[in-house]
Amino acid sequence: MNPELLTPGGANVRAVHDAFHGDLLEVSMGPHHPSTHGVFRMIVTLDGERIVKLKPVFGYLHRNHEKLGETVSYLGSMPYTDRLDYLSAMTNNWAYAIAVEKLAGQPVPERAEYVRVILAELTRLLNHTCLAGFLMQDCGCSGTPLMYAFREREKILDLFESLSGSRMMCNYQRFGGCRVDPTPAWVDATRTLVGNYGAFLDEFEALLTGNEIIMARTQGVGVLSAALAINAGVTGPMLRATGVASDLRKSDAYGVYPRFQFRVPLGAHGDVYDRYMVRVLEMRESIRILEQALAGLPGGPIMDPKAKLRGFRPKAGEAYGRIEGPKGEIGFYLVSDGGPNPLRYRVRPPSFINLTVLEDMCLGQTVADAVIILGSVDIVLGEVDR
Amino acid sequence: MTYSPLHLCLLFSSALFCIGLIGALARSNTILVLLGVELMLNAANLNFIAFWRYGPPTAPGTGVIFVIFAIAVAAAEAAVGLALVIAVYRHHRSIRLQDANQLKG
Amino acid sequence: MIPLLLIAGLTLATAAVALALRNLIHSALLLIASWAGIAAFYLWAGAEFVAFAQVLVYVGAVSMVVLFAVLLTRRSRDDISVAIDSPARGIAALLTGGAVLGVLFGAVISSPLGAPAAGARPSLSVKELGLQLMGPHAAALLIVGVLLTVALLGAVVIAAGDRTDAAERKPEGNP
Amino acid sequence: MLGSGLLQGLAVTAKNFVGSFHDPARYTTVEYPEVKPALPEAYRNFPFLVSENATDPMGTLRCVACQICEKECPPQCIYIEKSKDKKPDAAGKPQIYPAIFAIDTSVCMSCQICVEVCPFDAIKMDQVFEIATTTRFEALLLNREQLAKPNSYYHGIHPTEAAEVDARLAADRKAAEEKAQAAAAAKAAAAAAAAAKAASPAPKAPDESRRSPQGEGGPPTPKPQSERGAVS
Amino acid sequence: MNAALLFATTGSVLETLPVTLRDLVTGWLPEPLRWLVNSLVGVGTLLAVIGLLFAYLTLAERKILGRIQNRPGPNRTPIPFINLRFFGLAQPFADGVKAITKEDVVPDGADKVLHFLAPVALLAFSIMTLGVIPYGRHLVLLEFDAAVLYFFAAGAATELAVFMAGWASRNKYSLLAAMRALAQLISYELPLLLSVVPAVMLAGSLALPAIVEAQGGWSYGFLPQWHVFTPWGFAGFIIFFISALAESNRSPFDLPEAESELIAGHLTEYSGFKYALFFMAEYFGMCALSGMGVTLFLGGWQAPLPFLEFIPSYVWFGVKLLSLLLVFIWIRATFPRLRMDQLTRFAWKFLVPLALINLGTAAFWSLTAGWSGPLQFVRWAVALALVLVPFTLLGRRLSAGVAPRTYRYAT
Repeated sequence: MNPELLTPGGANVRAVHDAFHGDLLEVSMGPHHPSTHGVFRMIVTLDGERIVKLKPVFGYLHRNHEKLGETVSYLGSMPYTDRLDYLSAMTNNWAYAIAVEKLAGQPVPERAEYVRVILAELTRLLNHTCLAGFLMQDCGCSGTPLMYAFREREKILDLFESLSGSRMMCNYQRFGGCRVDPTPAWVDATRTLVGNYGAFLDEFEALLTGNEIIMARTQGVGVLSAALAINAGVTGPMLRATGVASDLRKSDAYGVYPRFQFRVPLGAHGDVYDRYMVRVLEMRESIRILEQALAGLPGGPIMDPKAKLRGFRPKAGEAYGRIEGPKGEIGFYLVSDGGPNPLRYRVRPPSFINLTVLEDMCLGQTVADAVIILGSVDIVLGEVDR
Repeated sequence: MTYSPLHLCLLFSSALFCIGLIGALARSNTILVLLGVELMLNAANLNFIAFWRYGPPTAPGTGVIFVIFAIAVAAAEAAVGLALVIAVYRHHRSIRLQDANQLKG
Repeated sequence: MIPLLLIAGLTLATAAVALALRNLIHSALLLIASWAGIAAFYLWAGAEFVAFAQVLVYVGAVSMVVLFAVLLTRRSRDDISVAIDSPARGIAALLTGGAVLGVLFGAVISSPLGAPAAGARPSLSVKELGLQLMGPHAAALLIVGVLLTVALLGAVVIAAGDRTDAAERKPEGNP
Repeated sequence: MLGSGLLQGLAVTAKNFVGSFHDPARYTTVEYPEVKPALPEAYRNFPFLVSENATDPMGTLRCVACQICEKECPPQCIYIEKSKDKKPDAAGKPQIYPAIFAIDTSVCMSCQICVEVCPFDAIKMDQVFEIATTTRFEALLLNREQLAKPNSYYHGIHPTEAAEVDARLAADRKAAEEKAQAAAAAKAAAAAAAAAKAASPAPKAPDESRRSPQGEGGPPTPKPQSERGAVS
Repeated sequence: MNAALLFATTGSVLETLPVTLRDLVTGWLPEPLRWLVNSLVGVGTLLAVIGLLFAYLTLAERKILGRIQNRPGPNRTPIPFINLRFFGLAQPFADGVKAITKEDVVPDGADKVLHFLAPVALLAFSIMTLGVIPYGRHLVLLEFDAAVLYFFAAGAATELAVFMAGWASRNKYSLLAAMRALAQLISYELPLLLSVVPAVMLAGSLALPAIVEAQGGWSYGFLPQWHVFTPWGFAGFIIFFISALAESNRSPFDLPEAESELIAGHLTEYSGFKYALFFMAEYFGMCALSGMGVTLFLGGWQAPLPFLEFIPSYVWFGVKLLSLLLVFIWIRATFPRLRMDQLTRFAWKFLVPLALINLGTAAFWSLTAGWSGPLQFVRWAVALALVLVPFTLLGRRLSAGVAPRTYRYAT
């Protein structure tokens, strides 16, 4: 690897020049490429169209998130977590809230736990629907699956908006509960949405799942072995697609998840198709969870009455809170020295860690495959670069 | 003496033949040599058509049919020739004729 | 007569320039133009079918193979331009070519070709051509078919034969 | 058979094509500048300062420049300078007021934390979303006069929430008056001091509103200085 | 009876209307000049009609894509001066104005001559292919004996222009696209030609009007004798259509300009008017191939039912052409893109063998043309079997290892 290629500015010219010197073609895909899902860059070395080397370059969206978390109050970090994985603000909020609640020993009322489960599963629906749309866009669909996915996503976002006031940057969870109590009208709207979601998924799957072109494009492509996935710390649907039964909702049994009946779909091949299908099947399980949670939503306060908002200073100590986010294990590690700000604030971003196996999955595949493999990892650059 | 169009056609074809010949002889790049040979072949085809057009009327279409066969053979020749070029390149990492002077692998 | 002169001039010019150029891609594209010129000549001469066959085979197929070969056998972009390596070789080629040209021109000009029968433009419809091909020339047609198939297979075998070799080759880094 | 999945896909797209002409669920576009999307009541975008009276917004700001929001604001987009003097607020009580209150809306991320931490219900979330300007800096830095909007506007955009806030403020005021009266009575009748003490817990009665978790339900005496330094 | 006569007369008047109009305009000219002016008028009319078709095809494509994706598509561009929106019908002209006024950027390292020539050549070749298609009973611009050959000869050259564009841009994405374009052309030229051969075989001519004439008439009084309504014709049409998708670089074979992989492929370094020329050429190519498909398999300008013959032939041609173009768009809206190796494998291992077998089917069909009575059923059954069995077997081979999966659950 020519070190000059990594230097910004003029790097592309140099890369073009060098690439014509060997049999191998070095292509810098990104940071401005239609399908790198943001400002992500892959330096791909090609033999014909086969990838012999892939170097991911990221950090273009680095926002100092973790250091920032140490300079603002515990509450002040909450809106920033929205911006980590901006497709799943609600689960980010929840993971952060769990970490702080652990640190402060703050109990959460039952109603809030139920609302959190409902929102987390809605987020999972939203995220997986979008991901399927993006993935198909990477496969070369002219926007149709993406537009259908966005149509449904809008409905979930409308719910989020009418509850939290914002579509994506919800900033909804608080330490010891949730900020706003959902009204009965909101619960009814959610029930309607959940009731209709199965039909949407059926149509979506009719368009995609049995499509021969999609099967040919995705089956056997970007295979990730279970051993490598475990060693690399891959979590979430990507890990489950390799056949490893790992779901924090089952193993950690956080919140009120043990009260719900649901199954965890597992893949067998660890390829792109499995990753897509695991997500689709997870959405169907999410619908089951949502139906149960909406049916069993208890009354009572949404916030613990003793919870403090101003002057919140947890006692010195450390805590790691994690949940099963749509992309995998999203965790927050906090160290408190008793002050109003965390002494140390660290995020375990699932899509960043899942991204580390990108090269292993892409070697020997073609450029076209690299694009969909990246799509199947399900990254959000806000979370990768932090 | 007046020159008939046939003369012109024949001059055209001989000039084309010689250009092909010079190209094939002067260049050391295998692909260019092959292209020169193709040109020579085309020059020959020109003659067939010219004679078919202006020559004494014999069996109708003989010239045309000969050209069709010649084109088919030329296509085959081009395909095999260029496949050979690629094979040579794979082996010698070069398509200069001088580098492929050994009849062994 | 004027169309013929135009066609001949263009064809010869493109062919000559093509074989003199350093840039292989330009050479190939100019040669394609030259082949198209030959097709135009056929069209002028009234051999419609041959003209279209010429375009289809040369402009459509042979050109692709040539361009593919050029792209597949380049180690760098500079390889696209090739120098005429030895002047002696060039001069020798020019002399040989000039000699052949002189002989041919002499022969053509001195040959007493009778003027063509006025307006006797031989017409050959596609149908007649097809009947001739399938009739008296059926055997030749079959042989050409076999030849093409064999050539195709041979080309595939030759070009793909070194596959293992290529795979074993270590990917070279940038120089 | 090969192709059945493709045909199925074609059927789905055909269904959507036809559906987009008669089924509102399959034609979801809102043609924005002509048709404004219906905003839910909870929708929030950028804060504003609540003033009691539309005719004299600067005189009736609820804000007492306690600077809690300035300190808690995660992106630190609020800038407040306290006044040197005191002016009577809507209730007639002399209060410090913000001499400068500026929000840089190009930095603000509409997280609502300033609203949540405000003990005086003085800052609330607005619902603007057409705030495009032709300059990058000055036009997006909103000052006190641009930020102040009357309570009636607040009622217009968040009716439920505003009603709760008004009820709470009225209760607080009433309690404060009672407390003041009690205090006056206590002063008048020094012997009845014990009775005045008994009246004081009244404001701490459980508050039904969703802002109750903030701890103290009533307006605490602003003590910004004591909490300063947490952010710096 | 009277009504039928009226229809017939109006029909024939309408039928020859374009020719009559032309003769009205140019009839007074002396003979050699008249021929020239007639040709020019024909070319001009064709270019105007196809150009307008192109303009509104872009709009239609975007609107149909939009509707399929539950959105309206472009609908805002008003007609200038009167400011009337009218479904955005002025959109193509706004696009045109934009394309012309945009800066034309040529990369520094580009091969400037080829970079300029590529769009021009592409457009020229695409327009050339349009010349031979019989748009109506009396509307053929270029009457060649070997028109089919001419069409594919000119069509084959278009990919050369794509290669030129890709190579000249000196951009790695463009270069990859150029290679893809070449490989795609070599793979799909063959099934395209092979699928056409049966139609030529049955008509016994390479001239397109003769092929259309061969599809005239109705069997059983209602079933048009278009090739598409025979087993071999249907298979041939599908093969032709798939290959046409590939030849015109349309989804799902738009690999040279795969936007999710190669940015815009060979178009990456093109902007402004040159880009518009590429766009135009793509649509012209699409129209030409659709027109060819209509001519070869869908009966050309023939009416579908006997009593509809009073409608002029060019209208029928237009209707068929537009419906084929609609299918192009519909497919684009639905399918993802294939991968390069799958694309070539699909051509060589599926389309080419099928097209070859289809030749045999067509031969069988033409040999058994005399069969009647119950033998008709035998004829249909054998022909259908000859189409369906290889399709199923080859399809199974092709999709080996690719199947829907079942999933297990951890509880």
